[in-house]
Amino acid sequence: MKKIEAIIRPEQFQQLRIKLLEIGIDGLTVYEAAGCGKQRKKQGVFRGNPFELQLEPKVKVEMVIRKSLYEQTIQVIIEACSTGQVGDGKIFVSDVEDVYRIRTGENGTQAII
Amino acid sequence: MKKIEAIIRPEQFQQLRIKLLEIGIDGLTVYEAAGCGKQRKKQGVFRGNPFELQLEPKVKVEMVIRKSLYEQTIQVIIEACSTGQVGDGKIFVSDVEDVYRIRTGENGTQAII
Amino acid sequence: MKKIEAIIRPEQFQQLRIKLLEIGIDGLTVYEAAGCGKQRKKQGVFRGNPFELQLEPKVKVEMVIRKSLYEQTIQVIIEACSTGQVGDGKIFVSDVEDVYRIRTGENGTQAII
Amino acid sequence: MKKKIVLSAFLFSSLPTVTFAAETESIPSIIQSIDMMWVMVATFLVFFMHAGFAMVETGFTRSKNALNILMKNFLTMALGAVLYFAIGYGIMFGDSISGIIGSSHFFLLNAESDIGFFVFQAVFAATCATIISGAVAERMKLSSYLLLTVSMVAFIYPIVGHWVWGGGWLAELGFIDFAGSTVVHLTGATGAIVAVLLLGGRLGKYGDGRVNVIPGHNIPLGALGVFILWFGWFGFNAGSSLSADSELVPMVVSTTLLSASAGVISSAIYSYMKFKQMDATLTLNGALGGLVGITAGTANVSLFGALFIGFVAGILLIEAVPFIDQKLKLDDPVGAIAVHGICGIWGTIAVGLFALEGGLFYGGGLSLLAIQFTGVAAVILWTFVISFMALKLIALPAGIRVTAEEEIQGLDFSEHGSTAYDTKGESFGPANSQPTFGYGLVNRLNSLEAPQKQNS
Amino acid sequence: MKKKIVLSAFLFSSLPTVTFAAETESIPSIIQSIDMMWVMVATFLVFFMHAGFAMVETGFTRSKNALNILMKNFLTMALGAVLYFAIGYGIMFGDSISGIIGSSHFFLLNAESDIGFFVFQAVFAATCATIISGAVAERMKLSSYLLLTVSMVAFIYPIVGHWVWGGGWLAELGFIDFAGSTVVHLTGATGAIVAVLLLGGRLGKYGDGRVNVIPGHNIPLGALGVFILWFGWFGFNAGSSLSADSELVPMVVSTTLLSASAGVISSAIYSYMKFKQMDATLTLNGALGGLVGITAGTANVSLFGALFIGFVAGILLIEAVPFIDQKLKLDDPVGAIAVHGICGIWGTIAVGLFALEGGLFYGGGLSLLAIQFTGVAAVILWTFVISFMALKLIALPAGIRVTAEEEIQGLDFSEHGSTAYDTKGESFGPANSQPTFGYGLVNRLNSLEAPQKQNS
Amino acid sequence: MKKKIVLSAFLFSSLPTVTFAAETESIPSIIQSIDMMWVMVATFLVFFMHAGFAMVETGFTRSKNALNILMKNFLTMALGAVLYFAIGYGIMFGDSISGIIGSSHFFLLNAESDIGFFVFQAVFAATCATIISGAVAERMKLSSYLLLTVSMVAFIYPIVGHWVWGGGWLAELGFIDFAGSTVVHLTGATGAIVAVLLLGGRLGKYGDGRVNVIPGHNIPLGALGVFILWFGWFGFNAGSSLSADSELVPMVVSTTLLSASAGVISSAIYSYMKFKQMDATLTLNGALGGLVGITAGTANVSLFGALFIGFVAGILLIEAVPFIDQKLKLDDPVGAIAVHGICGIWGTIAVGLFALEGGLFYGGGLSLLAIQFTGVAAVILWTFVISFMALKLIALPAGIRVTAEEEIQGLDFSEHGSTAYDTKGESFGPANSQPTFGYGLVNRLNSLEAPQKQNS
Ligand SMILES: Nc1ncnc2c1ncn2[C@@H]1O[C@H](COP(=O)(O)OP(=O)(O)O)[C@@H](O)[C@H]1O
Ligand SMILES: Nc1ncnc2c1ncn2[C@@H]1O[C@H](COP(=O)(O)OP(=O)(O)O)[C@@H](O)[C@H]1O
Ligand SMILES: Nc1ncnc2c1ncn2[C@@H]1O[C@H](COP(=O)(O)OP(=O)(O)O)[C@@H](O)[C@H]1O
Repeated sequence: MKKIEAIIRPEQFQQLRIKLLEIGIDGLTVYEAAGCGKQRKKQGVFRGNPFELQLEPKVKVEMVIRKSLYEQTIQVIIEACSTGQVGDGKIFVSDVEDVYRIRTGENGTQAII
Repeated sequence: MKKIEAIIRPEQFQQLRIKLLEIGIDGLTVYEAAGCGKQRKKQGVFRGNPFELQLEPKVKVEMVIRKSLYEQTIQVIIEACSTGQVGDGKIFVSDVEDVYRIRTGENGTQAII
Repeated sequence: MKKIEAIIRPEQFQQLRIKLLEIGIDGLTVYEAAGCGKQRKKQGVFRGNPFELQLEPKVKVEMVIRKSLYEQTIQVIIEACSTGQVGDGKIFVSDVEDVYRIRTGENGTQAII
Repeated sequence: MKKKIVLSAFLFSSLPTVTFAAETESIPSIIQSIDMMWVMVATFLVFFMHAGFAMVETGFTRSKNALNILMKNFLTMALGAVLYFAIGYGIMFGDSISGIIGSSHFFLLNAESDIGFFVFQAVFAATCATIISGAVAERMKLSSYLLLTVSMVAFIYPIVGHWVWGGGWLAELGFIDFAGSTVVHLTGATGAIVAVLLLGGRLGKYGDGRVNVIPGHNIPLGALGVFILWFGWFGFNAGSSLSADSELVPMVVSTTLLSASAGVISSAIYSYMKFKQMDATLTLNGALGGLVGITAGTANVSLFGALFIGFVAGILLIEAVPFIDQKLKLDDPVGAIAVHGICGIWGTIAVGLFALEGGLFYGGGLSLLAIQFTGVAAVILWTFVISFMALKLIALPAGIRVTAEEEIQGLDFSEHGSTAYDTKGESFGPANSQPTFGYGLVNRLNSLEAPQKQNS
Repeated sequence: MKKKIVLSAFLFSSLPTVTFAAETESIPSIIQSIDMMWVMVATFLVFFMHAGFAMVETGFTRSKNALNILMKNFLTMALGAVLYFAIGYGIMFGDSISGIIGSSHFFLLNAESDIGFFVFQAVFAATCATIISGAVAERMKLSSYLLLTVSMVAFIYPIVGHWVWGGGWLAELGFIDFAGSTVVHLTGATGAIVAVLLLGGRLGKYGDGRVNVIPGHNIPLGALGVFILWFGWFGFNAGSSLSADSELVPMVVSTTLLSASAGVISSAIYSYMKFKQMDATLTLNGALGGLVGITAGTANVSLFGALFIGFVAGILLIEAVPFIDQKLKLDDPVGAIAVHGICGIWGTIAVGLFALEGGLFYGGGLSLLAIQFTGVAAVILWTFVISFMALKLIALPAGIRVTAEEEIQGLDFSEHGSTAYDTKGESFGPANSQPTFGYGLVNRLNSLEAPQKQNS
Repeated sequence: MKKKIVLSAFLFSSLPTVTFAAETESIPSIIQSIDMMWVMVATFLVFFMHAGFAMVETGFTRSKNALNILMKNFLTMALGAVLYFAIGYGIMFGDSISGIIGSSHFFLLNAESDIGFFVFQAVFAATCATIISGAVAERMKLSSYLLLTVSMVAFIYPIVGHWVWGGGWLAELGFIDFAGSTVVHLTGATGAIVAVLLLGGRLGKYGDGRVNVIPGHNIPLGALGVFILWFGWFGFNAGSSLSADSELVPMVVSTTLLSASAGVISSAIYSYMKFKQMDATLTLNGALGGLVGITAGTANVSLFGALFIGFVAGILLIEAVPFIDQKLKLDDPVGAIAVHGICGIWGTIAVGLFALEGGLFYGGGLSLLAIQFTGVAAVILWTFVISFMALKLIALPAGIRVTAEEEIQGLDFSEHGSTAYDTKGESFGPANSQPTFGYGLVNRLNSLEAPQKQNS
């Protein structure tokens, strides 16, 4: 079991959700985030004072998947979320030792979905 | 040291917090989340247009614990958060290499709490 | 590659960001969080009824870094975020298997930043 | 219609209009115009108080019930106006049967010329009913609330009104309630007590012997509501003179201003003394307490009397709110019972003390005071009994309270299918869970648009 | 100036002021004063309606466009007043050329004494233009909108006004539109239709054959707006009498109150029947529908007529909003076309049915009805054609719609450089992304202050 | 009281009321009624301006200080009314000692019949003080602010008022300030400057040579406040005529409307030219600038003059706000100094230029202009010196500023123990940290209810 954490642009989320559904991934959890990286900063002006935005809005999509889906999932995320502009985000992959389904108490791969 | 991430229904949170306190876990961090899984989608209507909610509100409770508390903690979470309805959520268990307490700089198990 | 998750006081965030930039860490993702630990609870009063706040606002700063920066990063976080008061927060260190840059699809250390 | 021509009436006095056809008849007709104008201005202001009530009630409760409260306020105003036209006015100002009940002029029949007076009274009537909506907020079924509103506006309130303003037995007795501390506010508050008694507190309010805090979600909106109410109250009190009396009206306006001000000051100070913090929402209630307090005697007391009445009202309020909330365990989210009930009683009784003519402190003896007590007691008794019966009847088919599930998810979603805020960016459709928790994220995600070419 | 002295005029009647210099001239001058006062009070109320429009439009749309909508409302009011002074008034009430267009009194020249009438008409004129701002919200360029406003206030609306209120051909025909169901509301709504047709829907509204929900971000603010509009409408209708006529005015106030109330009730009930939920925002629109409906006949129908007109308006509205939104695919975020257009037509036609003098149902035959139809048709035709031409012209240089990128990031940031809410704690500068999504966090972080000694 | 009977007064002219007892006395008494009515309507409108101030100040500052600002506004109104009754009115309109200070009629003694005038002046007086609350927002101790309010309403402002409106030396000189550009607005703004000078900027505003942006949290609420202020301003200016003069009043209303409109237009255009963005909050300030500007000359200039005055006020404002903020480093969150100070001076001076009688541009020479300058200088000097002394005195025991810790956590929690928003779902008790950051989550969690049977 792998945990995939994708930091993406908020506006790509719905597309990603649909693409993931197509390959059978319907369990995921989403978090609001703010990111900072190489992306160019935005400028605004308020009452004559200019200001700069240092962080950009991002979304983290977190899903635990079977090892077998790993490659395909990464592929789908990159396809769905890449715009070619700096700021598209990152995917982090890490190991998960176990998963439990709270409703039933079952664990292991059958708990994933 | 294990990291336990429990994705639960928001309304179960207070109960979980109290139960965890009872077994001595008083350090935890909570995040707002939105989840999507097998849970049935909700319907609303706005100005005569029906709409469907594709995501449900969830809370992620994250705690790093000593290995020895592992089993008991999982047990408590399942007890406190299971309602028997689809959508109760998942628990992910993973490994943590080290923990630091920012205030003092100490690390390892004595930093956990 | 290591994943560093620092749970800190919100008001220390800007200082941390600047300090991290100084050591060359400019990629990070931030989450809003609420924490509960040994910190003393705050009291308020509303329409003559006193109440207690059980959780405190926190921020989680998450960054994936090259192993070589590990020690220095921990040092910087502790320096920038320690106030000496209970409630300063924790740092969790864990392993990351791989990182992908969504924009280009490249992975491994060159994807980190 | 050529407005331009009509206009010249007021610009060049060539007066081609019907109204002022004959100059010899002018003076009475001018006086009619002046008084009519005053009463109409007051009507607008009293109407606007409904916006104030709506904002106070919305701001002082949780965001998951905001639409529901707003709907209650709009429907109260609407039903109030229509029902008062059909029935209420006739009961209140129709020909009296033994000083108890009016019996003619339903649908304004044979009273067409009373229309200006009617419309002023119609916006008053709705006020009385809307007081209840705040107290029962966040848990009463919309349908049950509306049925209660019907009984208030069509029957319970007009009867009280007939007794006091329609020439009924309390009027005969000499009971003084110039603009309605008792007729409007106490009647509304008594109905609120009954409804709250039968409803019980909101889920989570009283549990394991503790009294929990369920704070409002938008106090600035509530504060705006208080300002609107205060603004409208000038019409409420000064319009009750029914004529543009150049002595009476400024007096009424001044007592109203000073009493409300004293209520603000005393509740601010007293809450500070009592809680070591100057409680903001209680001070807002204090302004309203001062206004309710002066309403009965606004035309009968001196400026000093007004200051005193408002000052005491503010203190009473600070004592009453926690008492009702914590001791009586009547869960009244906006403090309506304390504001309209306790301060309404105080204001009515205070007339017996401070009335320049007949007040105890001005050598008038105890008789007026006794009459004022009688009036208060009679109105409480009547309203309590009848609204209790009405609610029991309304409760027969299926109860007056929403299910716990609906209450938890919020009445906005369960009764209206959507929510009050940021449905595109914050709180969309509460489902089976807590207030707005987590919905921020959920709904912003649910409603994200597909990426656009321009930025992809 | 020694105010104290002047004051004595109204306190001691020693009357040293110019106005009332000679008592023998007093009665005409008093009547002037009274009528002037009434029209001024109405002017203030109609002015205040702009606050209502602004709140409804802001509340019913997304938070990322709130500043933009507010600016549109303020600039509409401001441009409206100035342009109406310069041109509009002259076209509307200047000497008529064949009943088609007025031709004098620009800048109020030679009509200085009409000033009270002018200022009342000026706040009316801006109302007409502001109706459009709601329908085109969230996607129209500010500059294009302002140019459209200029054409409306300076030309399109004054012409219609001239026809009906300036002694033009519709007035000659006997067309009845007391306060402007057609002149103001239908004209505004027709302009809105044209603009929406040319603009298209908001991004994400219509896609793959689906009609998406883009809900407003702050319905309580919108509800307050509706209350303010209703409050102001009393001035709109009753001020149109132009004199403090003690019979006409209370009648107008009462028909206005009852029709709006009936609109609330019928839209609440009918939405419940149709959608199994009492739709809150549609009920708010229902109140406005009832108000628009009664505006034409407010002085000419009975109280029962008013109830009926409002009741039908509420139902029409519930049918019209989804029809326009889903069938016609005209994306009108606030329902302006249904409220001001459909209910405006209904109200105007209803005069032909319910007018006590000349109405079909009161034995007046079909002639008034035919005239009312003629008026409606003429106004739609005129407004449609000219505003279409105007918008095509305005669109020539660079189109009337913002770029998709600007629309996605929100007009607040792209046109005004900042955002409406919580810039210190919530939504600072939307950049190239979705509404407020994620900005809560981002901006609170962006604006955190360096730690202070006290708590570090 | 049988309202029905009283009513007939205005319906059937059977006139059984005291006021109109003898028809022969009617005309003076009618004029009294009319003027009284006008002044009362204006009183209500000016009162309502406090709601406008409260909303502007709340919306333009951070959510963590919203309750505190609201309390300041309510207490200013309340203290203002009571103190003006006790002392202020006597100083302002009592018998003059050498044209410097009034000395009688405290508590309205021997001036009972002035009551209508008093109440109008009382709501004015509070306006002056409330101007300061915006400028000192987010950092001044509530107690210190209240003491400053006391000095303003009871002493500083009434003295200025006596000079100009109470027959004092400036009145004798011929100084023209019809409704108070100087008397009310400049006095308030000068007090604000002194307070801001002594307070310093908000934490985080000025640091390392940078000027940081601390934006307001709810601009739509602020915009509503501006609409309310504009609405109320019609009463402020037109009520100052003190009689329902059918020539003067429409003129005043029109100049007010046009000047404000011009202020909106010029500030929108000029901010666009200067910043490449049409700044929304500055345009809102521009409307207020136009209103403050016309206040002095509203009865003395032509419509063209009004347009010009407003236009210049809007431009001055756009220059003044950044200048005060960035150059003078006076941290004025709502722009009160620019709006009420700079535009107040401009408006007063402009009378010397545009007054139809005596203005430089109308051939009146320089004498009026010189007088206007004298008045401005005298008022600034007086207010500056005395409020400086007052504040130094107030600061003696423990300073006038909250501690940095309190400022960071927000004055709502530190002074009032709770917060303004969504305490059940968003921002509960700010503790030792940043604005609302993170509180959304925290408090929703803190206040989650135990699960209910129904959904578990
Ligand atoms: N090392 C990192 N650790 C955690 N998050 C990162 C890291 N680097 C980038 N991110 C996240 O990815 C987002 C995009 O990164 P950025 O460098 O701007 O563009 P790109 O991914 O296209 O190179 C950032 O806003 C941040 O949220
Ligand atoms: N594979 C997964 N990875 C991450 N989160 C998941 C995954 N599956 C489920 N979740 C989370 O758990 C929640 C509940 O899952 P769901 O399938 O609806 O019900 P249940 O857990 O009762 O089977 C989801 O809303 C989502 O937040
Ligand atoms: N075991 C834990 N697992 C996850 N988060 C923790 C844990 N212990 C503490 N935290 C987080 O760290 C924050 C600070 O902890 P606390 O015990 O109050 O102070 P300190 O870190 O100074 O000892 C908490 O509010 C919580 O967010």
